[in-house]
Amino acid sequence: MIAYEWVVWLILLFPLAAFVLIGVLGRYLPEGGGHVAVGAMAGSFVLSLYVFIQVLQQGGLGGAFTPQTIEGFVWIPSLLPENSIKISLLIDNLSALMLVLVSFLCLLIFIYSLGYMHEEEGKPRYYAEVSLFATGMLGTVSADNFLQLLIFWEIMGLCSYLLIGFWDRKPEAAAAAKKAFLVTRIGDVLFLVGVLVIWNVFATLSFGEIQRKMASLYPGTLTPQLLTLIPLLLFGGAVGKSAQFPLHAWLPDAMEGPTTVSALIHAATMVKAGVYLTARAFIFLVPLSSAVEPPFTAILVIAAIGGFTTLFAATMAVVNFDIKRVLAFSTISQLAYMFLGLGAGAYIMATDVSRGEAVDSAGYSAALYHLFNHAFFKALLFLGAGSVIHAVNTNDMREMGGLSKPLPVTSKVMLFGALALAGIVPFSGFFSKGEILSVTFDAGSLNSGFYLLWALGVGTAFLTAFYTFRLWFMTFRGEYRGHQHPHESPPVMTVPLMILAGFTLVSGLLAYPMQGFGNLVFFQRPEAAFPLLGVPFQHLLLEGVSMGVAVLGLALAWAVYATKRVPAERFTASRGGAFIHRMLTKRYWIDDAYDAFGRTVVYGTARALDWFDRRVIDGIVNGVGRAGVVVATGTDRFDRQVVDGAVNAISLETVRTSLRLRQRQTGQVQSYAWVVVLGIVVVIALMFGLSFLQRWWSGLGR
Amino acid sequence: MIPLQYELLLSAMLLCIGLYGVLARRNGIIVLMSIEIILNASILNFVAFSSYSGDASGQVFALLGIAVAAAEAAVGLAVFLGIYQTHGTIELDKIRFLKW
Amino acid sequence: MTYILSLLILIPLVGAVVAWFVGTSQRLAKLIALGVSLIETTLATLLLVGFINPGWAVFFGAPTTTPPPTPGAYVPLYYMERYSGWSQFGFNYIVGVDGLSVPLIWLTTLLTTLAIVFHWDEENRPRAFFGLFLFLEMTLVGVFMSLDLLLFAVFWELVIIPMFFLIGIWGGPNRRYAALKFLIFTQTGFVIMLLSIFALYFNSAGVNAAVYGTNANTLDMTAFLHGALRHETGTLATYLTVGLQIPIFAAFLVGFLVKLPSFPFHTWLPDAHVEAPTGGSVLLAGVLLKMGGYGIFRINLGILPDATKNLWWVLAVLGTVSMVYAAFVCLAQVDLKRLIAYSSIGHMGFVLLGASSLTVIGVQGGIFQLFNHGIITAILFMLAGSVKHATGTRDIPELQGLAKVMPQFSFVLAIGFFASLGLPGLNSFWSEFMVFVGAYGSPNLGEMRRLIIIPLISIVVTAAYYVYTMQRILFGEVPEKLGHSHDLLPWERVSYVVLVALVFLVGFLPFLFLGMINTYTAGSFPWLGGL
Amino acid sequence: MDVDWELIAFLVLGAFEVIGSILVVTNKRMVRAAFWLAMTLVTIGAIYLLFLSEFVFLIQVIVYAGAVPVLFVFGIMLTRRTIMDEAGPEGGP
Repeated sequence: MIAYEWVVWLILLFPLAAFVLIGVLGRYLPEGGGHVAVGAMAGSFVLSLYVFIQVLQQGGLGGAFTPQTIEGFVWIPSLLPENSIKISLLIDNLSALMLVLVSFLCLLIFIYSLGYMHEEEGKPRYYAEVSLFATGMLGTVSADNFLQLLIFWEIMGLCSYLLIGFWDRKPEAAAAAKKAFLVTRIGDVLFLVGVLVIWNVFATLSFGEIQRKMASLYPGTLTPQLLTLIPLLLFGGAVGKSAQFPLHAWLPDAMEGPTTVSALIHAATMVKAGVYLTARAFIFLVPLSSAVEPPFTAILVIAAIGGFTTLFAATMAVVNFDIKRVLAFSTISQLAYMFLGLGAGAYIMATDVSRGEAVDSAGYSAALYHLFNHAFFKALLFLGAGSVIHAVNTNDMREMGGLSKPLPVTSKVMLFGALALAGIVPFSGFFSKGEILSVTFDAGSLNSGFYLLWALGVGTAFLTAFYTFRLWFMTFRGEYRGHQHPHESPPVMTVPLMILAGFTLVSGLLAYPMQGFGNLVFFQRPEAAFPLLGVPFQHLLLEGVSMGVAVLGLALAWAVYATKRVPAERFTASRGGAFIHRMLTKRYWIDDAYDAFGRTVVYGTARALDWFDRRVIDGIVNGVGRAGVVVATGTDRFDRQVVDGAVNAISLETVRTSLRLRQRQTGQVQSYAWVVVLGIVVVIALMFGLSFLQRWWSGLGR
Repeated sequence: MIPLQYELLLSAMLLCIGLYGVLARRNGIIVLMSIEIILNASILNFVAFSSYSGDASGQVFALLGIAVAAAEAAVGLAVFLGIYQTHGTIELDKIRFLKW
Repeated sequence: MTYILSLLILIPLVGAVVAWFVGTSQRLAKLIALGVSLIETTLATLLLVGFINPGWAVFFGAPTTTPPPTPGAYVPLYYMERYSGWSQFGFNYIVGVDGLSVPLIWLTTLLTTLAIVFHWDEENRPRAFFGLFLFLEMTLVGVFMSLDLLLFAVFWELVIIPMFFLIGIWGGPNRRYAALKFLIFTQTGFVIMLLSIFALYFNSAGVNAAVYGTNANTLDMTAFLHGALRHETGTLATYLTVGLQIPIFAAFLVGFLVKLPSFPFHTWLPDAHVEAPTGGSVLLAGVLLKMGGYGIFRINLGILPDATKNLWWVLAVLGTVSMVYAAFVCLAQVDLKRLIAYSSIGHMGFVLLGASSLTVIGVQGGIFQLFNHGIITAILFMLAGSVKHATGTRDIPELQGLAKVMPQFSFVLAIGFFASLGLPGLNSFWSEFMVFVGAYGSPNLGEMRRLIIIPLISIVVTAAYYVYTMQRILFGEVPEKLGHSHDLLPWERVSYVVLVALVFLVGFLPFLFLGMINTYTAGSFPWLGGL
Repeated sequence: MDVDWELIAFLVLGAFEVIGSILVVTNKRMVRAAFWLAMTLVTIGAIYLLFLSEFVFLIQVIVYAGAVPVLFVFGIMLTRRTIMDEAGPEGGP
């Protein structure tokens, strides 16, 4: 139990309050309300740490903290209270860890922003939006049910949209923002369908309830197809948010936003939400009951998309000259590692469950471990890149070079980040990446497809080291090729960088005091992701391989970009090489294809339907109207000429007759009286005559 | 008992005399008087039939007829007075309101 | 204060007359109109508060749960006034409100007030203008309150009149065409609907006898509502037969679909909106369209449940087609107001889809969508009015970079657009989500429930056209001629603040309104399936 | 032979009646006509008595014989400048 559980609400409410405050009064606050945002975030961080420590204390290392739901109010009431949808927070090991991670990174990046955004216009907007974003991310990782997760997830999407389009005068920024929103929206719709299906199957959306009901509903209401479909739909959302193939196209363009935004949203936190969601989807992937057949197909799809995207994105990073885009592609690639790890881990765990064996959650832990590490070093790299851009006022690496002299701090911290990303021991990336790859290799013994994915992962490790150091060498080594006078950033920016650099070194080793990262994220059984110690020799060998290729990649980058002994032009000069280069620069033409699809198919459909609406439907309406007018004209003519003609004729004749009759009207009472008398006489005569006739007739008949 | 035929004959004679007055005389007041005679002829019929059939409702009708006749005479005279005041005459052949 | 309902009808009527005859100057007319509509809104708010939480009800007492004449039948939260039995042929004055009508009545009064505020600078014949607004308010409130078929029809018909004049006199250049089209469409729908009313009347004696013990034809809607309810719960054996219900259902549906409007009957809407003055558009989209949805829930589902069980697929198909079709058509629009008008058609498709699902949550979602769309579309049409006022054009290609020149406008626009595309955390998300949950969980669909993906396409396309529009309007460099566009006017700001606050409020605390809607749905339609 | 006095009375009264009414419609002098009218009305009242309808007789005498001729006289008086003259355009008596 968490003492003072309302504290957990405050973690969310601090940044929300900052958002409201800055949104309303930002113009009147110093630094556009930046200090307010930082203060709120610091509060959130402290409280998150408090919650995290409590979780650790009660769970202990390797022990179990009972997941705790903190009830809020009802959102959608229902006559059956258990069917109501509530807002409530879930605190378990994973969410507590994520809360700390997110609030810490947000805090650092907000502080960094104070320096980076100092000269920008529209600071209130910036700080309001990032505060809202922080609320969204904190809410996402602490949500108790899928609907709440979806809501905060979408709030993040909104903030991402707004922040990518922060420089609203740049048309590229507007286009990128639109692209980001729409592409992730496709994933969100899949996620939404997933939520619909879950609700209709389980009549609840809360993680714990679902897990409890799982075994009793299978295979009746919860058919095997549905069990496969649900995690795939959720993964669809994750694909959109984490920019995996085929919905990866938005992330590189999203670099149009401020660098801090790229660091925060598009590297450290929001894109991780997809991984987090997939981790939550483990309740479907690994049902923890041998009566339920795990959805191996869904697991394989997740792993395959992860494995494919990791190499796919890494290749595109190799040719890019925009310092931020290289990092963006690298982010996609690293996220794909996490999905690969989750997939492979889920496969192993699911097999264990179906065989009734003890569950080995190494893959799960490894993926989240990588998430943890990656958040630090990628944030570091982005912020370092921001510092560089701040100094040279360009994103293009061709106009940089030799910056290690004017930017000593930045270059050193970037080196730390690069080493971590490349996976060189003892930096953090090494531990988690190696772990993921060895788990994938292990899974190969269950399904040989994982060997292929492992090979892709190893190839990526090579490419990662290569492009990372390509970036570092191009930026900090050689001669300066730009025209500015670069200078080091102010301390408000460098201090967060140094803190992060420290973490890239430490966070990997953090697993040792905890006896394995698995103790932190704790899925079902505390299987340690226990780097390098006490593991089979095979694992050491595998990690050695992954580091070996990384060193190879580093060496190649050094050869090509630092010493220029192997000029890159030699590769691009050949025909095949030129084609590959072009293909990679064009990003496999996928963006073009999407654009073309949007322009022709979607917009074409829209135009066609618009035409249909205006011409056909409205045409029919107007045609009916016009036909009505024609009919009306016809009836009008008929009315005037035939009906009215008849009427007029009758009246004319009447007038003529009456004129004649009028002469008979003397106006004298007595002449009228004569007529009356005559009439009476006639009537009497008729009566008598008729009765006489009748009598006569009956007389005849008789 | 007086035979019914006699009574009917008397009534018919009165009717004819009254009718003559209505149709032939031009003086409005005389015409009104003639109408009174016609009315009396019909009232006579009511009374006679009532007496023959032993049913009192004929007398009731007779009373009603008398009342109407009196009222009619009053109204008629009033109308002629009005006409006289506007036109200065009650000669029926000079009055042509009915001519359109 | 048991006369609150009649008072709600009477006040705007009196106000209309007073504004018309006493409002000798523009200033006086609008002050009178504002005052009257504020009184009306206050009363409606008090009514609403009683429904949100019966403990908060002041002045009027808490709503009762069972209306007096029928013991046994559970009808949710209710205020009712009835004066019946004085007519030879079954006409009664019965007004009542429940969880379905209260949100709509409140919305009507609120939007009327805001529309009057928004037109604070109206110079063209202000007396008639503001008088017509109040008159329109009276008729709309009457429609949502009437529980007698004839009364309902009378108010339904009366609504057309002020709207016709608002479009026809204060409208844009092509206003005559638009007004006429509006009139003919709605009138045709009304006439078809009237046939059903007659049909119901001539078959009502049995129902009346069973419910109220009077063997005479009646137009009393409550007799039918109770009859249907008791028939469905099994306590009343004979009710209108299915063979009779189906044609009545169909004819009512045509009337409601025209008003809603749904796919094949929708073309009057864009024209009417493009030509109507802003306040007219606000009420047209915000409240008038809701009459169709209200009718579907009150009459088609409430009175004719057996036919609904047979013909739900008509609603489902039309709803789906409306959603997808309108979303695509929006993408191709150039005129901002036309775009918003088409988006209304799409959003009303949700109502149809929700009603067709025949699940409690879907129907709730449909009703909630009526309310939410009323708020959002009011914002959007006001925005279209503001941008026209400020820049002189509504054509999307001519607008650019407004985020720099008109920051407040841009802020409201973003909120309106995001709310309209169903962003979670804003009000419309809840209703759309519930509709989808209901539609997916609909017991009718069975294996076909995977078709839910078709209406879901519209979500993506909706997002696409809104985001695309924002990209074109808000972003980019400011063209020369837009450089001096003024931002929101003070009175416009008032309207926006209220509505935007409502968007957030309902988005964060949807249970405020869902509570009464849920009570209504679960109490009135116990035969619905789903979770 | 049994003399039917009723019949005789009826015949006498009928004769008076007919003659009186002929005088009414033919008389040029209107005042005289009015007096003859009064006479016929009284006579016809007597005939009612013969038919055993005394109440009708009473009313006839009161209303007709009393009031109506007076009314006529007043009418004549008001439409003629001189009461006794017959100044009709019919050309004198």
